[in-house]
Amino acid sequence: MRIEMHPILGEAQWGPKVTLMVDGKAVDAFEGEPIATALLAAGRRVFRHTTKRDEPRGVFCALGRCTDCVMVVDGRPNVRTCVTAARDGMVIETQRGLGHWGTEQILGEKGEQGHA
Amino acid sequence: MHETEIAIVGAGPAGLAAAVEAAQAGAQVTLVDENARPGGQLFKQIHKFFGSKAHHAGTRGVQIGRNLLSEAEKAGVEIRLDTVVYGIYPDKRLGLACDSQSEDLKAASIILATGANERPLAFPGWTMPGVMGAGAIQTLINIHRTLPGRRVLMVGAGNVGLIVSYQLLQAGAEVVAIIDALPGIGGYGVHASKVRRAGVPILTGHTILAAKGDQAVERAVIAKVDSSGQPIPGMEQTLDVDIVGLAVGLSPLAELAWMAGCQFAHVPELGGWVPVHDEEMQTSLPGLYVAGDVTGIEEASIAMEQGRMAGLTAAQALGCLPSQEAEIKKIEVRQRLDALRVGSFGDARAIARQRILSLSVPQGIREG
Amino acid sequence: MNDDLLICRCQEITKAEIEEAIRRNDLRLMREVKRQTRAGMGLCQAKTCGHLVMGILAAESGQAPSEVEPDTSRPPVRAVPVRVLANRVADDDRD
Amino acid sequence: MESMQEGVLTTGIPSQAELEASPGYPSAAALARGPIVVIECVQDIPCNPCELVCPNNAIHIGEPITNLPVFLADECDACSQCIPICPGQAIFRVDMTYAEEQAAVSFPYEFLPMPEAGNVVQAVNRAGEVLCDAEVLRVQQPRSFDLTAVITVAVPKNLAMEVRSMVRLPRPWSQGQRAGGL
Repeated sequence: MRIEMHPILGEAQWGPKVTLMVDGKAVDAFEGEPIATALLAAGRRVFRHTTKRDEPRGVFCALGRCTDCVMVVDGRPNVRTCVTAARDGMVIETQRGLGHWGTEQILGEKGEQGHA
Repeated sequence: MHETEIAIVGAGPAGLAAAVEAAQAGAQVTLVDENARPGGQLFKQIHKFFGSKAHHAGTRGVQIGRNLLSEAEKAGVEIRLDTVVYGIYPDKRLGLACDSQSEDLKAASIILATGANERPLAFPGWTMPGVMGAGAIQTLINIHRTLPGRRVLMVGAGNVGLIVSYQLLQAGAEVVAIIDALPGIGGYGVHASKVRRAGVPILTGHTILAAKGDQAVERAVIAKVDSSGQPIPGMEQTLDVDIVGLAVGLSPLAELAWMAGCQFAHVPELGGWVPVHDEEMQTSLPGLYVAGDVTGIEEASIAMEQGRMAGLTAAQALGCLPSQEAEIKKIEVRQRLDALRVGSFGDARAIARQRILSLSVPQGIREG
Repeated sequence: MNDDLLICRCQEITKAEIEEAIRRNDLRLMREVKRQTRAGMGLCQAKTCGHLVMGILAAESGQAPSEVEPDTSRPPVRAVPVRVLANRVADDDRD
Repeated sequence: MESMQEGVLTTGIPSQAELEASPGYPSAAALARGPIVVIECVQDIPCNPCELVCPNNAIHIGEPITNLPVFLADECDACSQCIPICPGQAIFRVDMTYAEEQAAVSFPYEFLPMPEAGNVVQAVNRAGEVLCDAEVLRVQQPRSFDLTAVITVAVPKNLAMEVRSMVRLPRPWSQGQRAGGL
């Protein structure tokens, strides 16, 4: 849920609106915010399911350390969504276990997609 | 290979303060941080700081961070954000990764200001979405202005648990309860009083038994514990919450200091394993300094003073700062540090800090 | 804490598996626990479970916490893709 | 010694004994004279902004800065500048002479929505329990207070040393749906 007005931080100045495709559904986000917060704001808390127990996992540390929030982003798995900036048109998928590589990544057509 | 005189890892309160002092002393300083924004935890501290005027008391942490950042920029510090230091190598080389490239950074001196890590607490359901560190909550609400949920159980009544609970109320969430297994409240009484006035119960002598829910947290089961910390049967209660915050302590994030081969000491009062250092923040390895929570968990005000001390010492060791001038400044830093470690909250840490200093071999100021 | 409680979140290793490995093989070092059980080998490189495993190892092997050091710290301390490590900034074209 | 159950260390609320023992707490006589500041600072925390901000030098901490603030009631003109500067939000203002039946109590407040003068709010004690309805007399939010508002409410005199805050006003959107979907 977004904090529009805050007693100390004042009124929110969001970046430009962008759209993420998450498991085939459009999700609104603000450019530059972490992918994870856009998903949380959309009420989405499960980001992946683990390899052994197929357990749901989501944000735990929000600092890029615990790697529990990893999803498949633009065909690349294990992307930490809590420290990866949202960009318009990103294709994001719930990661199952170790995740699958999108074909574009293997063939390198998409080119370099660095992530923070 | 990029070269610099003083490389500082971590642009939190300690790293920024070290960069300011070192750059103002005339050293070439490169400050590296893995995040998109500098300031470390400082920019999440939207409350007013304690301490004295010299510690910027009465000013909000986020404002102190802005002041430090502009001082660093004015002093000509090269700040490299979104840059991960993935390794530290002999002859003072750091391995950097930024965007899609990696490179080495060679420095005459290195200051590690890599801060702390939140300690985990394992209980049934702790891996479910909705269970998260108090630091994670603070990042989401104060930096990204997004509430991860509406009804929060905070585990831990130290300063972090109390402050983040208060900030959750400011963000518009409800804090159903703060619990702590200890019989007393670990944080400052005034922080506890703020949340008590706001209607948040603090249940000491309580622990969390489980987080429950289908795919994410929907309930939490807590229980009163006996004097040995064991849950008392029949004293359980279930709380309707969608977030469980963990504020059960921090410990130094000292991977790079271990990798470099620093001598360590185990000091529970300061969060566990800490790199041994002398009063001027020099580790057991010449030219390698530490500052802030990586040296032992205290407060941001202390981290800034340690940063200043490390920055001054490193600049002095490189000949950028005449010893006489350096010594005068260091005495002021030492006084400000001592002032922060007096009193019932600071005594244990002051004693623990003395223990670390006693383990360090006096090196004096040797060429880095 | 019951036994199928997860301690290493990345590799999904339980408390029982860690305790049993320590007892069965008389383990005393963190790197031994890591190699026996894979606890700490996941994407986060023990940043989350390290403390818990050290506590279990100390308790199970009868050592004081001050005798149990973390496992050897090796690069990379953050998940860095190999292609980034390989994509070196050439010395001369550094701006 | 303070019984384990009461007191700031176990409940987060300073007990009456802790308050009266602290040098920041005004005497009954000082309270009766007119508007006065009440400092509820009972722990030796390293902190002294209240001493520095007071224009009348009515608060003395000195060295070390963990000394409890000593409040000199005779010097205090209840200007309230110390209320918003206190990092612990532990300073209040009480005016027992506000009216025949009522006292005026001022407290620091950092929540939204902010009430306005004339609103009737629910006044609470140190444990957040509602004691009475109270009319808001004044809301001070000058820039110098750095986003800590000082709210003054009218309460019955017998509650003047109990009321220390108010129930937060409902946020316009907070009646919305429950978050936490999948």
